[in-house]
Amino acid sequence: MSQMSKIVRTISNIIFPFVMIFGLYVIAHGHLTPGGGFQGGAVAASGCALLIVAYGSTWIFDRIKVSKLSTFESIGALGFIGVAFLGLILGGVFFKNFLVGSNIIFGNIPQTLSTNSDFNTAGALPLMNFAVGVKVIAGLFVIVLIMAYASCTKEWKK
Amino acid sequence: MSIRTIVAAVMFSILAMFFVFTAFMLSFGVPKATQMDDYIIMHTQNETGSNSGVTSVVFDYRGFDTLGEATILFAAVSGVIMIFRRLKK
Amino acid sequence: MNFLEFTPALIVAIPLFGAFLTPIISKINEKARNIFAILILLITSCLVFILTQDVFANGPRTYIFGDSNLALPVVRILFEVDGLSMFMAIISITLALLGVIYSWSFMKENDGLDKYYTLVLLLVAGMLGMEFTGDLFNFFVFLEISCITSCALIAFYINKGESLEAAFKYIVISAIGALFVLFAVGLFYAQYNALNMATIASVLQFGFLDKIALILLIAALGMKAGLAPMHMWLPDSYGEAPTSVTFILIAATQASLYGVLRILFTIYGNAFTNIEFVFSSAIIHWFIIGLALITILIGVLMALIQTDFKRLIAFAAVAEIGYIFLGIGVGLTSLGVGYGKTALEGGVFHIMNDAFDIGLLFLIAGAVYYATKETSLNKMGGLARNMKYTAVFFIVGLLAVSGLPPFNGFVSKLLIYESTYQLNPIIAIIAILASILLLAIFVKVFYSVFMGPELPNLKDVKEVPKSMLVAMGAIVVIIIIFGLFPNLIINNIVQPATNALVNSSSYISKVLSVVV
Amino acid sequence: MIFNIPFIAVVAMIFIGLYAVLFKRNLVKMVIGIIIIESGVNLFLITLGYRWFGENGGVVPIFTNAPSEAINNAPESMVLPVPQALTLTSIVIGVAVLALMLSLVMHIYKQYGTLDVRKIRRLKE
Repeated sequence: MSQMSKIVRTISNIIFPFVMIFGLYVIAHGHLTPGGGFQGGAVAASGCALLIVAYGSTWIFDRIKVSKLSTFESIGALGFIGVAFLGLILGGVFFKNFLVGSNIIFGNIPQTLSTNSDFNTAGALPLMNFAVGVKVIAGLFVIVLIMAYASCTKEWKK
Repeated sequence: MSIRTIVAAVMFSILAMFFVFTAFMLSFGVPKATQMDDYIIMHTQNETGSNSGVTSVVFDYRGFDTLGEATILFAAVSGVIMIFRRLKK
Repeated sequence: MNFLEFTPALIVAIPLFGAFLTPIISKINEKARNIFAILILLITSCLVFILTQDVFANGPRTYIFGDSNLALPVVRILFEVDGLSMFMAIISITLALLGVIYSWSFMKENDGLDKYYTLVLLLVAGMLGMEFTGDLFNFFVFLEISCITSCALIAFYINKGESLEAAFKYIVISAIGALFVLFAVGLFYAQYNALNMATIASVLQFGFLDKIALILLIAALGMKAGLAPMHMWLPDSYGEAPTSVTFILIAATQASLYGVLRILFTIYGNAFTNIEFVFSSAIIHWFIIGLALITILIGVLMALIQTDFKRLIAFAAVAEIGYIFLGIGVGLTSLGVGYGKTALEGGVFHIMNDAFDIGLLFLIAGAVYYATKETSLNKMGGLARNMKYTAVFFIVGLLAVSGLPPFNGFVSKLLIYESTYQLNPIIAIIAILASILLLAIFVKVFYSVFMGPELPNLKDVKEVPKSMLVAMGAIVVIIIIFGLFPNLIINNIVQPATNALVNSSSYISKVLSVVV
Repeated sequence: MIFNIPFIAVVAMIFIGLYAVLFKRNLVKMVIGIIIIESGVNLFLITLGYRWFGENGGVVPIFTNAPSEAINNAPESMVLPVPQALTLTSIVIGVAVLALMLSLVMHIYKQYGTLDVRKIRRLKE
């Protein structure tokens, strides 16, 4: 895919930060509002897909290495399984929510049936949300980028 | 009409029958039993500290499923990268 | 004691962790990556054997994710490991370990191997997860992991149209199958508001929706295990995948078979023993016996006309799946009493024998391909002169797969014939005839590949490298041990598995007693 | 009262998908069929989790800024959270399967030069 016109590129330049920030917002507030790591990651990855559409996949492919994105994805997955292992080490079982009720971070427990939103709650869930968010952004970006790039290289056109 | 099409049509209609029956055996909006979900709604705040019931199910009560799901995405990305690899030669 | 509590979770978590680390490790060099994969699988297999001893001695074991003790409605996911799970886990981990050792030299000349090892480790984690989980939705998730990874591995030779075609067929079949499983899980959820297998089994009423769920589950998992009407994906994908992958795919297919067993005997176990539902359970077991017979016949007859080495073995694998289902179907007619018990033992033992016998034949086909770069039987001949070990291994494999003494196939097939004869002599005779036909087919193959005049283009064929010989030799040793001491194996490994199948109440009460 | 219309929609989607998979000759249409079946099953799961409460139906099981009427009547006033989590998992699985299937279709097109299943038959019967 070649680059699109100047207008499209400028508009997507303006929109891109907003999409990313909205995605990060959805990831960060996963334990309070609808959303979470997957949804926010998908939103942010759609921002990246917007760049691919506007700038052309070859332009992006030359600047961002797939192996780097793949490493990012590995890091996200390792972070997720790492939080699970931390539950094993600190709490005694896999996926133990070891931060809840502690004073470190995200440790508060809201009162039952209260409707207030306190960001500093939910224990390990925000950490998992972040790990999954990183993983989903990298993963979907890789899939879209590779498929877009592969479909516009010469060998496909017969 | 080949034999293949006829077999496919027969299988299609048998499967279709099963799915149609289920549509009329269940009633919308009136779950038959809710003990597990009621427990989750009432305990999500004091057990996991999360205000959102869905997030507490996804990452805490059924966190292992989410690990599997992340694994599936990882597997799909690995598979796509492997399928689109450049062959030496 | 404390360590054993974590083993069920560690057995699944270690291959997963290894798979996530493989892309990073493979940046060092190729040898480190191969050693890393083998090491991960070795650790896992050690853990499997430790856990096996414990489970066979002390009964089922549970592991709850996220909490040390369980609240009354079973909200959390839990692993429940009983004799059958461990039996299947031994098969899976052995095949995976030998497959990875085999692929060290077999896959050496290909590129894209770091993703290959990642996917193999993920496939192992998926299989083991399917066998250990006690939660239906989690079963679906692991089923999908094994589907996606095995599909990507089947398509490994991306410059061959056939392998892509086989992979597409496989993913269409398995995606639809997995969606049926998900629909059935939804049906259970709608009625009982539970996803835990033991909880569902304890409250199952065998109403109309449960029957639909049963049919969907058996159709989907039978489809993935290669049962008759939907077996056609199996020869394609077994034939076109790299041989080391085919070898591990056998274990993945049998993990689906484990799902069939778990659903028939544990979730619907109470319903089948109940007098009220005699009629519908009779329909189910005659249905399974009929499909099994068709599977045997299709497998053997189609194997007769094949000219491709791996495809021929793949059809023999279909026939073997039929024998397993025959044993299970006859076992369902009388649960754990008289000939039903014999049949069940034969069927369960045959799962293991099928894995090793067919696996050995596939490894030999791969070795022949590695040495000659030929797959068609018509273009090979006289290989025994240069590949002595492989030829000897093939003799062992063909005798074992066609059920001749003193190899392991004989024992399990004898148990199946014996019990089937008591149910219906005609079925047993058909099964025996099919087995004889299988022997004839493989003798023909042996003659055309290893005997006969030496072809001019195959003059300078060499014996395959050591790692491939090690993998094949290990299986031959296992086959001979199983054949010489069948009672030892049946009493120590097969009996706990069949007991776990028959006594579904111990599986259920394990979870519900943890609750109380 | 909308009776069982959601369930009927589920069945209709599964029908359409199965029809596309079994009778369509184009690989991409088969892929679309599988995705339609999957959406149908996802809709089925979501539908199972709905719960009527009062005039407007149940609210989401999220306590942040929830209406006080729902809070006072919890848990009967809230829809079931588990099916939503299951659907979330199943959607991501669907994305993974879709990505793999489409990349296979692209490669099949490269090898065979066509998307017609009748012409993609190098494997023997």
